[in-house]
Amino acid sequence: MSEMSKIVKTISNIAFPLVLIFGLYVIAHGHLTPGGGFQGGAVVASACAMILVAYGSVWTMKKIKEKHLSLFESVGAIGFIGLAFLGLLFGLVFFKNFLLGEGLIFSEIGQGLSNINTAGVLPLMNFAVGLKVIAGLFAIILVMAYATNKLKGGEN
Amino acid sequence: MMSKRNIVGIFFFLVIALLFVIAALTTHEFGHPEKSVIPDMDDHIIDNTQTETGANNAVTSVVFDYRGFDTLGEATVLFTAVAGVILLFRRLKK
Amino acid sequence: MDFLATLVNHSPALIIAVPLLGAFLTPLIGKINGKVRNVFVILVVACTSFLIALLAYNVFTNGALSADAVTNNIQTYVFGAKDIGTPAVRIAFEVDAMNAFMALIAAILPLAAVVYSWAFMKDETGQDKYYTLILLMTAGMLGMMLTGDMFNFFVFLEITSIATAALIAFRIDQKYSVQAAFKYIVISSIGALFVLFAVALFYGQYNALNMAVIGDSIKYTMLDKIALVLLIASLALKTGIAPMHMWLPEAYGRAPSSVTVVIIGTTLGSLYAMFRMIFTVYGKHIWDLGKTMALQLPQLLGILLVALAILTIILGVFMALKQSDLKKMIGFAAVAEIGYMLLAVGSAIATISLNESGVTVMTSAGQMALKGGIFHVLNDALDVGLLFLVAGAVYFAAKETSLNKLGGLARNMKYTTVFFLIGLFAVSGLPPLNGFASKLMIYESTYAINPILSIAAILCSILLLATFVKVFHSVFLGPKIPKFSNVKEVPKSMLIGMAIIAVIIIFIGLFPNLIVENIVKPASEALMNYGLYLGGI
Amino acid sequence: MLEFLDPFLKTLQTDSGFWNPILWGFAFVIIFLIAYIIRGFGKQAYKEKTEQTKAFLSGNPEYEKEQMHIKGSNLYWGFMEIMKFAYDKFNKMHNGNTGDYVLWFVIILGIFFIVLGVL
Amino acid sequence: MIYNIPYFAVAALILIGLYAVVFKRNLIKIVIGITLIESGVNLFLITLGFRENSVAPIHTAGTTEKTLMSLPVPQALTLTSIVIGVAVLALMLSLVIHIYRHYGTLDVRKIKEVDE
Repeated sequence: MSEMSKIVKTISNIAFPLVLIFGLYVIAHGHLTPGGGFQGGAVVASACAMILVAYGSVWTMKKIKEKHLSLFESVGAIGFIGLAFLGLLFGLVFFKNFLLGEGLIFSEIGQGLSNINTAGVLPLMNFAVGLKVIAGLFAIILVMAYATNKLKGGEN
Repeated sequence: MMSKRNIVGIFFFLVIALLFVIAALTTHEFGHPEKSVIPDMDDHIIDNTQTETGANNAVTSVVFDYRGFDTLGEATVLFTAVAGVILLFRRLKK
Repeated sequence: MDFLATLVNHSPALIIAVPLLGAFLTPLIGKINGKVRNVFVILVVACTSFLIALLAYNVFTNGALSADAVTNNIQTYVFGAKDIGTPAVRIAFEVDAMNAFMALIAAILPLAAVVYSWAFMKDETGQDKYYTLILLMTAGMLGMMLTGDMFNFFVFLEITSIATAALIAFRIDQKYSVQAAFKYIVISSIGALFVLFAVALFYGQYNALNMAVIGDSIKYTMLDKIALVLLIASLALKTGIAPMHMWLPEAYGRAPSSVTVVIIGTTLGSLYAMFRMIFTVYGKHIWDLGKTMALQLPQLLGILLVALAILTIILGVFMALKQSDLKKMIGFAAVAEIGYMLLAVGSAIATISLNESGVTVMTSAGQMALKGGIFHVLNDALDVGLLFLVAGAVYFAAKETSLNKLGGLARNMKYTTVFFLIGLFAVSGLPPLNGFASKLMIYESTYAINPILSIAAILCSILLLATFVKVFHSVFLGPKIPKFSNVKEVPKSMLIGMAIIAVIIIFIGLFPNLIVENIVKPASEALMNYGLYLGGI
Repeated sequence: MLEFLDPFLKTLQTDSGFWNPILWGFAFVIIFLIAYIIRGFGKQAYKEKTEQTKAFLSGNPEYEKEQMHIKGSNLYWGFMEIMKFAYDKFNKMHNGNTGDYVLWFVIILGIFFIVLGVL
Repeated sequence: MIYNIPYFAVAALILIGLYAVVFKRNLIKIVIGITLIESGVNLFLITLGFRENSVAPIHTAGTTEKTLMSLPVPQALTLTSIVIGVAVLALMLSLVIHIYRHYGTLDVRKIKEVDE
């Protein structure tokens, strides 16, 4: 799709960091408040989609290629399954929540309105899934927008 | 005009509609699931989510700890979709 | 506790996790080099097959490798905790002989596929994503075959569907493959959504998602009847049982052959899931006739399944005889083969009845039919897989799959011709290959149950032979056609991929009793005594 | 010493018979030998590369290779003709319409519901 | 009876989606029908987990052991199912784009194989 007017670009420039911060907040507090990796990742991906709509797919494709995004997604997925494998290593069961009560990071038991340093590997998994969802959804949107743009241009 | 296909289709759609209506009528009352719950999985989760997983958010504890393997599959589904879309819009020439 | 026992204890999780990790790593490794990536993928699949072999050996021998993990031929694995508490909140894998049997099938096919792909996909672009999706298909198929959790089964079903649809459309410059992929994704997503609806019905009633727990506490209320209907119909849709089979020949025929071999495994996974739902989740009401059932559920169900099976066999064979495209023809033959399995198992279900002493039993003919059907699952996977690999070799060499244009390829492609002959003998049930043994069991038992079924099955098997004789004549025999005068034998890796399956076919054909006694009989017994599975959790 | 072969040599027993590929192979070899001996009694006057090996199409010249090869769709033509009544229905079933495929699913769902749920 | 109105909404959504898949001829409408079925199933899952006058299943300072919470498992299942639906939708739409490139139409009756 082609790029839009200057007003849209300016507004999206202003709104982009706010949406980004909110999405990262949702990811980071997934184990305390409503939300989590998927939801926050969807929020951030929608911010990236807003930039895509404002600036056009050609410009965005110049800035970032979809192969880099898929590499990011692979990293996120490897982090997620790697945490599960670490559970197999340390907790002797696949998907064991091995950080809980170990005295390391995120090791506290959540009680009442508790702080972020709880719930063992859950926040880490939230971050991994968040990275994965951001990269994945943005890659899907970017590739499809670019392809439809080429289709409208008539060159297959 | 009603072709034979449409008549047959409408008839069996009525049968399926009957199926779903019976399902809707015989499901437990909306808002009162306790009646028909035999092993109470959810109350166990709500009571023990803080002690077992340390998370205050029971949904997150289900998504990432109790049923974390489903979430792995879910992430895999998204990964699969991205790989498939990129495969479909690839360049054919080397 | 030594290393091997630990490996066996964790093998149910590793069988799924290793291909997934390999799939996530493949795009990174593909950055290095193509050859490195291919070797890596083959290693990953080989590791998976090795783990499956360990698990199956441990299950069939009831704990020869790690005794503490297995109790009466069932190995359970709980994710995230040592044991599944009460209530069963966590996801558990419960591997009995039937799961292990299906997993063995799923161990053979992807290995042959990836070895075959090395040369078959050499000139294509996007090989990183291709191998990634192959590994994801393998993981999803194995998950479908091993899982003991309803919702988890749905998730793996969707993984398999999406990866398969993306791979069917691999040749995006051919319009037929794209439209076949679209039909496949529509059909499979609808089937999966109805499966999810049935799972939600179970959850709303029993507040459980574990198959064993649901099967233990099932009461066969109206909602359970509806869930049974939805499960059987949608899984039959996914399996490609007539008259819902039309997507299958298009999907099989238009996908690259190395992909089709794996799609066969996923289809059989759906078939396995249907058997599991009927025999285990609804086992109480299939087997406890005397107490609960006013109307005889097994007879109704068996008659329905047998009717569908006969329709499937006839439609598949007749349409296969008519086709003019090689791969679509083999696809219709695959439909007919699925019909044979369903015929055997449906007639086995229909023979469940009360004997004079008031105990529910399956007659000996029914047990033989069940054994034959389960044995035929293995044979069908191998035979049709080999035929599709041969068809892919023909396409690779001649760039043509239309039976009206091909001819005289046997003069240049000797090994391929030999492999095709092996597949022909096996799939049409000629002695001495494996298809004959299973079809013999099916014919005998169905003849004892109802002669008409057996006669129809035998006649359709003869037509199947005629179909493949037509293929053999019009592709491999005949004079040397100038257009194909300079085709060459396919590269080594494709021959190795075909040889892997052919050797297993010949082995099973020469020693059928070995397989039936050691693998098939435990699997059928695992289906029949549902109590062990329900007691596993 | 060879007892490890025992599971390999067991015979597959079915209800009304048995199936053993090894025995079948022996029988096949014997029958093949008999057939080969009978073939030896055949006509001795056959010579390679003489007129009697040429194709004789009632004096007409021989066709080219493409025409001599029978195309796949020409095989079983009579069977197709006899079964035309069935093939017409089948071809109507196999129109590539996605909606029809899903409609067949709906029909099967309804039939299963009528038989299993209502009855 | 009056309590089961949400389930009737579920049935209506699924039937409308199935109707769109079977009787509509535009591929985009077929895709919309599948997403309708999927949202119906998700609605069914999420309605199964609702308890009357309950709060979200999150332990905060205000909640005690007595606080009635809605069931957490259906919400997790619905989350998974939604993400799966997004993936299926993305793949289906990209396939529709390719079909339009090849056939030049979205009429489902023309999207078929003609065996030569």
